[in-house]
Amino acid sequence: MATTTARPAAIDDGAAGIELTGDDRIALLRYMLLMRATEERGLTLYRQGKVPGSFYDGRGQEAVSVGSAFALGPRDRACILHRDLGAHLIRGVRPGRVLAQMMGRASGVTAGKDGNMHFGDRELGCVGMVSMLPDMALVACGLAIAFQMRREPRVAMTWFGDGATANGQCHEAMNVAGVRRLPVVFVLENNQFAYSTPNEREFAVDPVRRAEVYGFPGVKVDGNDVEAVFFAAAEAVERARRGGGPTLIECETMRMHGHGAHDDMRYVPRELLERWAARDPIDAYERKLRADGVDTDAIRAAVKAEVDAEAEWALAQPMPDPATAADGVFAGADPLLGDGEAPWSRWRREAAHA
Amino acid sequence: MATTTARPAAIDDGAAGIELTGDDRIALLRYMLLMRATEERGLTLYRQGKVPGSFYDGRGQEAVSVGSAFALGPRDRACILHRDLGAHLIRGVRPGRVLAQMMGRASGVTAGKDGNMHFGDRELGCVGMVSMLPDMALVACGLAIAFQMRREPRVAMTWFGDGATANGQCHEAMNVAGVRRLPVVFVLENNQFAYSTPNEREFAVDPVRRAEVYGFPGVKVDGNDVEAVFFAAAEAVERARRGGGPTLIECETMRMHGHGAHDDMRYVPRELLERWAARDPIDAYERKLRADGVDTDAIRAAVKAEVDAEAEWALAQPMPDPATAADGVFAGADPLLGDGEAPWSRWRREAAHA
Amino acid sequence: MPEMTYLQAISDGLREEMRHDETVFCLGEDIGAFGGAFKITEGFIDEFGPDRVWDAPLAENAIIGAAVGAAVEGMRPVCEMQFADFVACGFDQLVNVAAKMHYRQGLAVPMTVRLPSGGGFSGGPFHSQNPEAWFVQAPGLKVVAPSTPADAKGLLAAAIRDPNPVVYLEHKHLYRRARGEVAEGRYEIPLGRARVAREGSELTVVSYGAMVHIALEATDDLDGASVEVLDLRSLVPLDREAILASARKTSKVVVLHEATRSCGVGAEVAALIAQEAFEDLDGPVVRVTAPDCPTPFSPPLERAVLPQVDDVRRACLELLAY
Amino acid sequence: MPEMTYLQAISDGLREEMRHDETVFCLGEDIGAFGGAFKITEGFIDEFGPDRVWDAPLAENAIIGAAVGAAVEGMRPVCEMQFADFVACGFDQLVNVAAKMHYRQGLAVPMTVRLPSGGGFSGGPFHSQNPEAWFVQAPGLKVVAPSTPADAKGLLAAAIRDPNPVVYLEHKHLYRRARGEVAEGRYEIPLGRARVAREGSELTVVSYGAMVHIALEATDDLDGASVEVLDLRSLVPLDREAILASARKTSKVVVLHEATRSCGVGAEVAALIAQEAFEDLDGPVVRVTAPDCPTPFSPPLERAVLPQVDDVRRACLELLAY
Ligand SMILES: Cc1ncc(C[n+]2csc(CCOP(=O)(O)OP(=O)(O)O)c2C)c(N)n1
Ligand SMILES: Cc1ncc(C[n+]2csc(CCOP(=O)(O)OP(=O)(O)O)c2C)c(N)n1
Ligand SMILES: [Mg+2]
Ligand SMILES: [Mg+2]
Repeated sequence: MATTTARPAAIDDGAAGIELTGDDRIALLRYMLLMRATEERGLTLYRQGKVPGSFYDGRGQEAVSVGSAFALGPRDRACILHRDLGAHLIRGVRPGRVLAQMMGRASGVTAGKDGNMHFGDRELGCVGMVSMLPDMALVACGLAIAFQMRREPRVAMTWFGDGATANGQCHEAMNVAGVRRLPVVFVLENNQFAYSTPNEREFAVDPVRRAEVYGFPGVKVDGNDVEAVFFAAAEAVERARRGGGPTLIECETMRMHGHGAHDDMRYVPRELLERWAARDPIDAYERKLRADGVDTDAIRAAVKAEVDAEAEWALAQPMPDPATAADGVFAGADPLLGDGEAPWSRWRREAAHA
Repeated sequence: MATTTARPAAIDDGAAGIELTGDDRIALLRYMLLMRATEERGLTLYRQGKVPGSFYDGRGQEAVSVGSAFALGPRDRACILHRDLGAHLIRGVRPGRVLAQMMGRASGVTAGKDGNMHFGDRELGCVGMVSMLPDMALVACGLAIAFQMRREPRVAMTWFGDGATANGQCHEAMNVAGVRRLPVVFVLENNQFAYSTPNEREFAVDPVRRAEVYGFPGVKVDGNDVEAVFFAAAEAVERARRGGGPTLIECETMRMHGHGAHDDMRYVPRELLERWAARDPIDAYERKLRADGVDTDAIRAAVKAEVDAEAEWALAQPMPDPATAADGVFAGADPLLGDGEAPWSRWRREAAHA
Repeated sequence: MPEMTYLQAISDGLREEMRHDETVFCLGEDIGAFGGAFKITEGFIDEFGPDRVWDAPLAENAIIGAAVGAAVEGMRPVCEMQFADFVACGFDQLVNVAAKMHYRQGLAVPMTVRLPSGGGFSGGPFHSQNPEAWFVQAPGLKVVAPSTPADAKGLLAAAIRDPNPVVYLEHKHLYRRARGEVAEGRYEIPLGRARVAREGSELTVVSYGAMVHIALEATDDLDGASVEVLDLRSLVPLDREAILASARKTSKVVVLHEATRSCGVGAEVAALIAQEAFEDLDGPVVRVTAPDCPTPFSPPLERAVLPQVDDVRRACLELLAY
Repeated sequence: MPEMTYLQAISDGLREEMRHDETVFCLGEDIGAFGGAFKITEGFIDEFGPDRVWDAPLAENAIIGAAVGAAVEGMRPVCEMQFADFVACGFDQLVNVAAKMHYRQGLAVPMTVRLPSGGGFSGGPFHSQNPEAWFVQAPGLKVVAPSTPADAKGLLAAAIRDPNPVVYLEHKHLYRRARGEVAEGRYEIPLGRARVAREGSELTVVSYGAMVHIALEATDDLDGASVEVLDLRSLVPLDREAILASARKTSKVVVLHEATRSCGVGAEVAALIAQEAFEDLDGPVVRVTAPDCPTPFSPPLERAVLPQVDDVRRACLELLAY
């Protein structure tokens, strides 16, 4: 936490009593910066030939994963998408382990078994995504079923893209969640494209409207405004926690890089990219906090130093032992999911009161 | 056609100029009676041990398949559900072939390869359903894609149940149909149950409302009123034919028999059954036409005689030759779908004008 | 020990596990008020309530996907596919999500997927399939296929308690036809161990599921030949040692299953023997299976494709005479 | 004859068929403006328009199901799965709707499903699968897996013109690595005929797809032994005669594939030989395959599971010495 800098004012959502302290707001900026810096480093490593396979990032979408995951409590669970590094960082995954993961090192989150963003740290309450989209939406429903059956005030959050809304599993998940009023929050990241396919070839009507026909609220927020995303997510999470059922949050944003590093995005009108570039979520939030007196340069510097150190660590990690390649196909025991970090100040307050 | 009887008045939908002549109306009654009589005969044969496997029928739902399929033209295509014998009859499948199909005879529509209502007569423009629900909705979209690509004014109609609306393929079909504005008509037969599962465990909100979030009209009609179903279907079919895209028609009805003949329906409140029994679609329509002076007894007698003769024919058919059991796994040529019968008077008029 | 049908044994085993372990719950279509299409969960909803006996919507990916989520959260879900055939509709969640979870991220997925499978009663192409080989070819899943009531109960318990996703094939033809003594209370038949259904010395028939009974009947009196019948019980893990030991002992092997031939479990067993017990063979490894075609509906056609007692007899006699 | 890569040959074959037959059209994710994840349909949308090169939504059952519908209406759709792995998401339409259509009701389904498959480039568990055996075990589908540019083009043409649903496995590792002469214009390699990639007399390696190249490399200089390499090309129908003829000639067979072992195509080939060519064998039928595990991402792990030249060499030398 960048404590050396002046704190911005606390803010709340004006209604449900959901509050972000000054430190929370600094944390939001910091996580967005950390996500971007980690991904930029990953891209550099990829260009240096140190990342095998492909490379995917969430450039321009930092506010979505950071704003939404920040609303989660430690015992909540997350099924995180390939554009959502911020959510992993908030749960407590160190950037070095992410870089090691990208490079296929033994200390990566999946120890080289899987790559890219196809991971989740089970010790931090994350179930790593599979490539098939949006399969994790159903897994999140299953997590929520467990909470509901055990009468636990816990929530599952799952992210999916605009493209994934066309898939049958998206429907099955939202339908089941509606029928059972499951404590699950669906975060739809509408970044305008599914690979090269624009919204108008994916659906005829804005998918946020589907929520109403599944029987739960659907809200649309500016996905480049981290606080707007946070307040929408926090409201949804707390409603779910209280037994109020699911919510669909559509975050309107833009994928500022290609689908993967190999993709030159020639199918994206340049003008569209420029419009969104002017609305960069980090720049906007940085301006806001700077206006509140926060020394954002210091935060940037701290993030850079952290990522430098983490990258150094990651580069020093060994590749996995080939002899282990076929290990672990079957489980010998039942390792359970652990709890994640939960940097939102609310959880510290709750722990203090408990 | 029961021409001996007085004809009822012609009626139209009052708006789009869709008309049912007196003969059409008699035909609607006749097809409903034929469906019921054929299924009753099938059930008798089942109880006599002449139908192997299980037995499924559409008791109480006759108005849905008859009213909707009656709107199809000869070159339109149909993917017909297990409750929709009426649609097969309208396309021109003889009752005897249906009974032979149920009994697994060589002259059944699938020549014993498949059973029950899992059939479609390809020579009559039907693609037989598979058991997996609602897979045929996507096949119907594919038929419609062919029409659209070839700029043919033709329509595909597909039926599915309330239970099937929970399945991902239902979503994929309606989403694709909306995105491409396909000439497809989705007929949702809400018969209150999916096997033993009542509506409230299948969806939280009436699925007719989904149409709007896929970008096309959704209409709900009394599924026990054959003319109401017909007018809704005819309007949808003609809109699709003119390039106006898909329609979802929800027909509210009740499955008056068990899921299959083995099912005693103890999960259905008796009171619910009684309420719907009083609204039998055939009785209601018969009363209406009788009030118009139609000799419905004569129609009934003619239908009974027809089914008696058809059953006799079916019972005389041989079982298939075991030596052919593994034949036909692969096609050696490309037999195409043929055109179906289209008893609606409109088609005779059009043919006369052409 | 009480005598039970195969169906009762499955039901009993499931009930015992649910009574003993409250993390065990069932989900599937029509398993609640209706008790399941085959009545395996008859009465369960009264005993365990609608939360633990969930009448799920008609959506197999949802059923399997939800089970994965609940399983990684410490529950032990038991999914019922209404018929094995419908597992194709939940295939992706099973082979991509459940199967690869532990390998990729060390998370156990203690779930069971029950598949009422097999033909013989005019179920036709969509109610008769034997899809086990798909799952053998999807690393990360265990696959079992009991042939007797006692095994059905014990293997179900083992499947439920196993930390991995287990595909449990229960053959519909055995539901009410197979009867036998079944121990009361909880017990487990370990996954991965074949059972010698009959000892013999001149020829081995390797089989599993309903075909074990066909194997026994077909070889009961084979002109006095001593025929061993090996019931695999578990297809993953496969009891390689038991297969090879029997092949080495008798030197002649017939592999019998109801599923279609190409790339079926019989191919795997035959290939294993051809590689590992080659020296001990006194004749070709013979497969008796359904041909590569869907299961037809009409009784004479269905009989023609499903392996019959006579087909097995003929194959065994020929091999004995080899 | 021009030289082409495997990728160019597929693209060329598809373009030729589309030019010649206007019922042929493509559907899949990102195949239009983007030209497909691997650029097979690069430029197609300009030549054929968006109707015949349909950028479908992210929904594999929709892609395959729509293709079935269009096919029975007289079109010849060619579906692209973005990676073979995603076929699990369209599995039901493929194995239940497409595969069983003709058997059940005599309707031809002339469609092709292209599966960019295989590993070797750190694609990880979801971008490296070789799912062919699932489809061999789903009667009603034809399955092909070309290894050379010339075969890739000719088999694609044959697949498109065939009245049945054909699963066409194109190995990603070959896209830019395999080069060879490819005839201009339209031609067909008939489905169901294996190709002798190299004649030999002392041992046969049976393989298909990318592994054919490994087989050739591994046996190129095996202490002077004369090794036949049989490239199956087509897995359904399988060229049983060619397999048995080669096995009878050399008496020693190694079966090699990249897919996982249990119930893979190698099992089928080995079982076939063990049953039909038993008398001619001078040694066990040896399988060299990936172990039963997902394909890992990290290069040292991936190399450890995918069959390497050395693994094949070793297996061949051992069998030769048997
Ligand atoms: C079921 C499935 N089919 C195909 C793919 C291949 N694929 C990977 S990402 C992608 C586009 C995803 O678009 P979207 O859901 O909008 O997510 P985004 O990448 O834009 O965040 C596709 C088609 C996939 N991952 N899953
Ligand atoms: C994908 C799939 N899963 C399960 C089944 C088994 N099943 C057969 S009919 C049925 C209920 C169907 O309900 P609904 O869609 O309402 O149609 P209805 O029979 O009421 O006309 C079920 C679950 C099926 N046919 N398809
Ligand atoms: Mg997107
Ligand atoms: Mg229903």
